[in-house]
Amino acid sequence: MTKTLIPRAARLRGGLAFLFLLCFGFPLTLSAQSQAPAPKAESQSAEPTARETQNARVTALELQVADAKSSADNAWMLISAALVLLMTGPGLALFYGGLVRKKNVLGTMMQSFAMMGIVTVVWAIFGYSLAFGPGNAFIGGFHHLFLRGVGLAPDPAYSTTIPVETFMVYQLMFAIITPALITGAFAERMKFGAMLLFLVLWSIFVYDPMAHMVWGKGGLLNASLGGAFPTLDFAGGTVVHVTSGVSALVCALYLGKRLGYPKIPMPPHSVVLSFIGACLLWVGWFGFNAGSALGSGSLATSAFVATHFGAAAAAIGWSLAEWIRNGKPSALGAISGCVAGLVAITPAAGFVSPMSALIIGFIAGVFCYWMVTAVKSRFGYDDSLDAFGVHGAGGTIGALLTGVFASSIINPIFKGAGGKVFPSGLIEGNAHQMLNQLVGIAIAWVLAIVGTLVLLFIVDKIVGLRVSSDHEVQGLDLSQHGEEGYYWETSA
Amino acid sequence: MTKTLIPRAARLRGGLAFLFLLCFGFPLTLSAQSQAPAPKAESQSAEPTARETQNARVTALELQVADAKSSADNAWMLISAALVLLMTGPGLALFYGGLVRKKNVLGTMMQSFAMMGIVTVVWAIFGYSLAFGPGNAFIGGFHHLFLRGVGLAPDPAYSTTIPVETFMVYQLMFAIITPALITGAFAERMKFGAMLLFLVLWSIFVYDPMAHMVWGKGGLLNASLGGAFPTLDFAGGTVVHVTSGVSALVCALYLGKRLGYPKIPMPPHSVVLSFIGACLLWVGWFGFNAGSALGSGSLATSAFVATHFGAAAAAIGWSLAEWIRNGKPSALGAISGCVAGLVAITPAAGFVSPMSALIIGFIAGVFCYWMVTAVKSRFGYDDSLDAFGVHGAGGTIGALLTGVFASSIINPIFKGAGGKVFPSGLIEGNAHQMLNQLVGIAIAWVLAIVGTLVLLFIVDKIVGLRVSSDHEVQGLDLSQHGEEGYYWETSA
Amino acid sequence: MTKTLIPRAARLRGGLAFLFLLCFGFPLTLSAQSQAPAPKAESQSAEPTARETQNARVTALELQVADAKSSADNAWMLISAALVLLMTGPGLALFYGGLVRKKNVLGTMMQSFAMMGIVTVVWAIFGYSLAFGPGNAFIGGFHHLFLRGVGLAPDPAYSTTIPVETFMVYQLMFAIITPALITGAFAERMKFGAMLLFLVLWSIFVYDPMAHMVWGKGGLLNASLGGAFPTLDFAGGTVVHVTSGVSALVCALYLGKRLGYPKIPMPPHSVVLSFIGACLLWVGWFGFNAGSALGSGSLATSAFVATHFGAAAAAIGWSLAEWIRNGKPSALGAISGCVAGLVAITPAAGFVSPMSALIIGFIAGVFCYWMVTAVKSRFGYDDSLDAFGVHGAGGTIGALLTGVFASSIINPIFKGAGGKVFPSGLIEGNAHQMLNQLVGIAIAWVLAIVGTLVLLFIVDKIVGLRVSSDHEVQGLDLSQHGEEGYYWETSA
Amino acid sequence: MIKVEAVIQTSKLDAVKDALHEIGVEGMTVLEARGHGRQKGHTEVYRGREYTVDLIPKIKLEMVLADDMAEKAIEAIKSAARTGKIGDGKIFLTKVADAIRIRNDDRGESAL
Amino acid sequence: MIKVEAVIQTSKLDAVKDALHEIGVEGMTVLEARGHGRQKGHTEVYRGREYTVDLIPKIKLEMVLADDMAEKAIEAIKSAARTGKIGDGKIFLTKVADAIRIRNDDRGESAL
Amino acid sequence: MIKVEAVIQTSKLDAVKDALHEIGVEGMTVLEARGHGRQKGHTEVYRGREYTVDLIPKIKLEMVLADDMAEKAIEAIKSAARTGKIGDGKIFLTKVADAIRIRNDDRGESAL
Ligand SMILES: Nc1ncnc2c1ncn2[C@@H]1O[C@H](COP(=O)(O)OP(=O)(O)O)[C@@H](O)[C@H]1O
Ligand SMILES: Nc1ncnc2c1ncn2[C@@H]1O[C@H](COP(=O)(O)OP(=O)(O)O)[C@@H](O)[C@H]1O
Ligand SMILES: Nc1ncnc2c1ncn2[C@@H]1O[C@H](COP(=O)(O)OP(=O)(O)O)[C@@H](O)[C@H]1O
Repeated sequence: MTKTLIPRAARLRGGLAFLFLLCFGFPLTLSAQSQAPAPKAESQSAEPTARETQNARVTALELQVADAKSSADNAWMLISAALVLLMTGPGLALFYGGLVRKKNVLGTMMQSFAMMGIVTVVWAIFGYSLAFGPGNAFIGGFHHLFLRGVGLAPDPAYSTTIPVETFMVYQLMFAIITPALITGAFAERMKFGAMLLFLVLWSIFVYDPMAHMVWGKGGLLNASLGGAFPTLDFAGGTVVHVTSGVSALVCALYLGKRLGYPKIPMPPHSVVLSFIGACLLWVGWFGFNAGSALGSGSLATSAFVATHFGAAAAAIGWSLAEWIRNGKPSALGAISGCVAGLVAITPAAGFVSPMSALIIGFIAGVFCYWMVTAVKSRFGYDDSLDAFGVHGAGGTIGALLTGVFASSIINPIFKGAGGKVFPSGLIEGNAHQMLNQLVGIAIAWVLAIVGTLVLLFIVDKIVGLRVSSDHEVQGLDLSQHGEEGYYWETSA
Repeated sequence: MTKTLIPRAARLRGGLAFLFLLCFGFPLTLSAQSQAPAPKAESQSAEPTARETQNARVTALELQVADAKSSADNAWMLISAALVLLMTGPGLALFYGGLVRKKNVLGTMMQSFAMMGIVTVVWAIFGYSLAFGPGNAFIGGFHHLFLRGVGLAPDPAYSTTIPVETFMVYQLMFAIITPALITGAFAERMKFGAMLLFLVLWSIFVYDPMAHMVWGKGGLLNASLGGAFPTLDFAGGTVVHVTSGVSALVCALYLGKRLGYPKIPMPPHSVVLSFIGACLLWVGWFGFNAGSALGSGSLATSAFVATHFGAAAAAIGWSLAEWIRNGKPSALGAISGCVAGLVAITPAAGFVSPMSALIIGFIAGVFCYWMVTAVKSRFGYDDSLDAFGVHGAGGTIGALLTGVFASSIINPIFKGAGGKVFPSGLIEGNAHQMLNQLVGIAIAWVLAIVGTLVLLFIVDKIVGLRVSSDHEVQGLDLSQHGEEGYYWETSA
Repeated sequence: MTKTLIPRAARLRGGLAFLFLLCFGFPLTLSAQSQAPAPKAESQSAEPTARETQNARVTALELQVADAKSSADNAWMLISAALVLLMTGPGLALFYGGLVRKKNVLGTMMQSFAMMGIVTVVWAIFGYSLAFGPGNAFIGGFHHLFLRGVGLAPDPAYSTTIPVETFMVYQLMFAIITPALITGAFAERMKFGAMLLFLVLWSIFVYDPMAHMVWGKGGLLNASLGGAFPTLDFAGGTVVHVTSGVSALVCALYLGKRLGYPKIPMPPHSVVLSFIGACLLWVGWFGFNAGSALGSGSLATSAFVATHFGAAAAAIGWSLAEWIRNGKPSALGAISGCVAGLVAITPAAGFVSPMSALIIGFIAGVFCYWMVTAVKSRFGYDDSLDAFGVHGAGGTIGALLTGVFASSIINPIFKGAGGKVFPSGLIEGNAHQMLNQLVGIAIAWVLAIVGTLVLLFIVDKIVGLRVSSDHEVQGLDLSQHGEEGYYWETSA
Repeated sequence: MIKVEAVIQTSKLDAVKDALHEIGVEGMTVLEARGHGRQKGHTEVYRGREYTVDLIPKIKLEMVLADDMAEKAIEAIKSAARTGKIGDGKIFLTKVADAIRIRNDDRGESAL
Repeated sequence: MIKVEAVIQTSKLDAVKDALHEIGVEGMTVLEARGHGRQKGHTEVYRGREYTVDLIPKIKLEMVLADDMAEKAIEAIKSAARTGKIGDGKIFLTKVADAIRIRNDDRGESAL
Repeated sequence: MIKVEAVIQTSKLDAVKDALHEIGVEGMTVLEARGHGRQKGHTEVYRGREYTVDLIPKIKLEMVLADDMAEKAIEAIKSAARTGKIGDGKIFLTKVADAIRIRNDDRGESAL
């Protein structure tokens, strides 16, 4: 019923109106949630015999234990969700904002911030439903339109201990940061309106399907819910980083270079801001990876440790490479390295041992350094802030290495009859897994390339992608937002 | 006994001395805490029969379950307290600090930081006791002087699962940020000493009573502990935002405009700083609202989701309004919008559904935009950083909309005999609740106006409120603190 | 076996190679972790009688309760670990980075960031084993080389509820920040390479032994595991702050003054950055101190409250002193004060009452103010960012005051037969404890002085400590890292 | 043509700009500067270390004018920038040999 | 000797620098400036308050040259800095009495 | 009157200021500048992209003096600012037609 209501209304009133319409949608969502009372403790006892009393006590205890466990996991998941939001704002916004020229700092930060707003609304209306609702192997459906049925009881398909609403908002934070990562590719030259339209469409047509395939019920690549090609991706190496990174490359090629690139020097206007951003990304990433355990059990610990080790080793890897090649390790290099490591460990965290994490991180650090220096200048595309070089490349190598290092001891994901545990990764003897990883990666690449090309084409036709060259010279802050990032003049 | 000791000493030695005096106060507080051992697991078994053993095991389990649940909720409450502190420093300090002129950045940040110090000490000595100690319908008493009796056992009136000391420190973080919010109104022109004196008095005479009325035992407006006019205010729409916002307006009117306002342009010296601050406010607000569930059960999830949805929708609302009116959405507008939404959702979070949160947020975004633009310039007061326009206006509309959208399904707050659940808000059919909300809002407005006027008058007489015009031109950093925010000269 | 493998390889391939070698180490670590399955709930029932069923249910419950409790504590410990990392990056990096001149901002932040990378790797390979592995009274051994045996089961010596791997990564965050604190002493003049080498050696030869003595199994000063001289140090007053602070003084004296110090003015280039850093330190410190409860029970609450109270009182103490002496309280003073208070309360948190925390903090604030002003200028050493004046002095006085105020009611650490509780601190009548505190402090001072002198001498001989005077004039950012912190020119 | 260079209090920029507009002086270039002179500086204290700041933020205005405009401009600047306090600043006059407008090849007074 | 002062669009600094190199002008000093003239500024809006920014970021170049180099330099600057749009800026010429090189006691043209 | 413009190494500002005080030169205006000349710049690398920075931070001093003070000032600046390395900077002299003190109507040398 809502289903039919919405589109018509949308047609009738246009973009602004739909929010008010939610009024009508909202009673539905309530009745939905009413199906979902939180577990509560109770103790009935009618003229009890000793045994009955005890039965009652034990029954009460069982509910209370479930409640305690749920509270513990929920506490961790809520803080994890907050940490993942911290990654986008201010984390990523600062990381990117510091790398651009002064005249574009607000415009760049706004691109991340806008995702925090608009993706949230889309997710609430149908995005979550598309990604995690029941559907086919490629995409969910409209079952959870307006979050109908997304209440305070767990959805056993995803977790038996936390309210599915917690899961929904946690996943939302992923849906927010993924498109934001792309903005690094077309920095300093894209119209704000076009950026909005493109990224919203991208999150619907590229992110949601990919998330569904890898993590959704019945998803083609879902390793824990028996997908056809079980791809190991603990926290989003393919779903988040490959999709965004590859799409970033497509954007860089489609939009073309910034005026004067590479002739005019365009150094970061504040590596200090980027440094703050990178540190917040590191810290927030604990929520991103360890939170993906969907609870605060020991699996979260494994993922947490792997995340930290991967980041550290990658910072060292990138810095060493730079030190050897330029004679000096730079702060920008070190922070770029840690981000590369965090990207690469994302699919692996929760599957690999701490030592493997060190190796994966180190490889990723060196590899991404080579991508953003040698490879990028070799082909000469203007992936302005290296969204592809770090996220596309790092995500891809990370997904591959996950297949290599995944260990059934850390996470016995593949089980047979009677709980028999099968090997996870190549080193453990499951060579076949490499194939599945490749399938997952391939699908992510193809979906990202095709989806991005089509959407860019459409948006270009409708509103045009690039700002005028005058506006580009003037900077996004003034031309797109009518404000400036800094007022240092003493005359105020 | 301490009660009599303190004032005399204070009279004798003056401000500095009292801290040392605490030495005498402190044995008392110890003995107090001794009444409060944390729940511990034990297992006695003297030559047990099977049943006895089991009884023992079950009894042990019951203690352990309580302990586990307590640890879970306590973990969430401690991190929530940390998040709320993060809102003041650096969150609010940056949000406000970026909006002022360069010469006032430190002075502005200091105003927030000072609250982190001084309000803490006042709270420890008697503030908490006034707000949450036993007393009458309007204010608590001195029962918890020096935190006597505020130990590690729960206070069932507030929570059965977390140590009341956790509750105390969590509430302290609210007491810190509330006066800090006011500083936005008299930015760039108030003496540091006068500001200190005024805000300390304000927190005692305005905040503590209001907190007691809405949240304290026996409070007049307390909805969960049977107040006369049960006002729904989940996390402080009236207690925090209406009181601070309305007081801000009074301050702006009482102190008058900044030199040259509105003729001289006074653009923010760094929207970048404000952006960082706004993002940290958003993240910290999860602790503010979801933490107000006083545990990590599913109610926290409801509040968390509502908070995020409200912020997102409001950022969109404000930006759309700006886009339509100025042709450009600004970064400053987007971040101001999200703060407006967070303010408005504060009383509602934990009572409303996700969809309702989107609506409340969107309305608040548009409404506050209109307040800080149309209304403010219409009346021409210099609410320098829009503390009233955002917190006063947003808090008021939020408190009203809470009465409209509150849902007994999300939170069955009104219960009858035999646990029968009554409707919560207007839409559910509890029209009467609107009246209670109005009562709560009215009391907050009156208390804020009267209290602030009286206190400003007193402080003005004693030390004078405004800096000299020379000092105002020179800036607060130099005139009040003898330092500068930035040294960009290359000659160092 | 690994033990023999590593050194040879290292000899063969040098620094870079070892990471790849870990491949061989890693199967071992796996088998290690396999000994550590996380607690899981199960319920067997073969043709059950009523009693048997119940036995089964109770048994299942016991496992589930343990699991729930573990999840709760683990959630808190993981977030605490994240908070402690936040203290180093961006917290400390900003605090220090803002205090130096513009030309050294990146170089200074890099010194902290580098620790996040390199100390992590060292910790994983043998650092943790040296600090917390079995060994003698002074140092652990190589039992946990490559984190062998550091799995997902608890190590009862340290905690019965959280995976020891969580404990390992939490302690790692301490090992990261401690050397980073020293960098404040030799800011603006040390070679990056020399700094790396020195601090890595320092963390091995000074930090690891000290951590072992105070917190490690069988440590000489370990108060909870029956050390010979039980020193009360809840979260690292001696281990972290005395060692780093005293070493800082040695560094300042050994390296000598910065060019032109004290003649040329060297004001902080951005107190704003330092302000952000200080606030993040304050927030992160909750993880540092309350996390040291190794769980989220009521002890964590005690530590949390003490931490906050200590910081607040110290900010007031320092500001008052400054206000009286200079006629103006400064923002830099207030934030320096809060850090001093956090340092001083670190050993005491978890042992003292809230009121005692206020006193300790206030004393520390005034004392450290006196150290960095009167004392420092009296002796004229260039402890550039006051690493000694704040951490050395604050840590020492904090460790002493812990002996004075420690209360067995807050934390019954000294128990006799039949759980009889003995007094903890001086005020409770345990005068003897002052002696133990002095022993702990003395050992920390001696170890720091001797260790630092020897290591500085060695590193000086090998690579030289100071940058050339040309490089010092040019600044570390350009000379050591080939980049600049800010590009404000409009010509980009 | 004459170049008028004026060093003024930072807070007076807007007033001076307006005053110059009124007498028809449109073209000018503004520079951030720090000045030293009779005006005493102030002291700042960072962790007990005291610094005397004797370079005070000032605004420097440069405008090249037709000779007959100079005196008018001086009057306008003086009246707008004067507070009567030490530190109000100075005005310096220098002869300019020629002026060129980059946009088109205007030279001399027509280029102003 | 002649001092050539050029106020140009910020985005043209690199181009002008290169053009000057080609004709052999090496020494110059660059200043960040804000300019006012025929070129219209822009408006910025902060929370509904509208500001008209009529001081536009510019780059000011100063170079002291031997008399015979002046015209060449002017040509180089004009061609490199010209966009044809209002706001391209100006070039001013002033006579310089003497020049000294601090490093050694070179004076006059040999000091340039 | 003569205007003395000196471009010096940023690290020499304090020394030069003191030297000028000693010979009684109080009034001066200081500007942040970037310089280009014989002194080679340095290269910076950001993510593999190399930039050659050939505009080096300098301090520009301006002081208008009575004719007889000029030589003294030049000597003071030279001795204080000289390191002997390329990049020490330059001093330029220009005749000034008049000077006005904004605070009171002092004109000419009495306005300095
Ligand atoms: N001889 C000078 N040459 C260049 N600039 C000067 C000279 N004397 C003063 N100034 C500038 O004028 C400003 C004001 O001068 P000052 O002597 O402080 O006050 P007043 O102009 O009221 O006597 C100084 O800060 C400096 O920037
Ligand atoms: N009379 C003048 N004196 C000094 N600077 C000037 C003068 N006129 C213009 N300028 C500088 O030249 C810049 C460009 O001048 P403007 O009139 O805007 O464009 P155009 O030079 O194309 O006519 C101005 O921003 C200002 O910095
Ligand atoms: N012809 C010139 N006109 C204006 N400024 C100049 C000129 N030549 C040099 N400068 C300034 O003097 C500074 C030092 O000059 P440079 O040639 O590098 O070293 P040196 O003065 O020792 O020969 C330059 O950075 C520049 O700011």
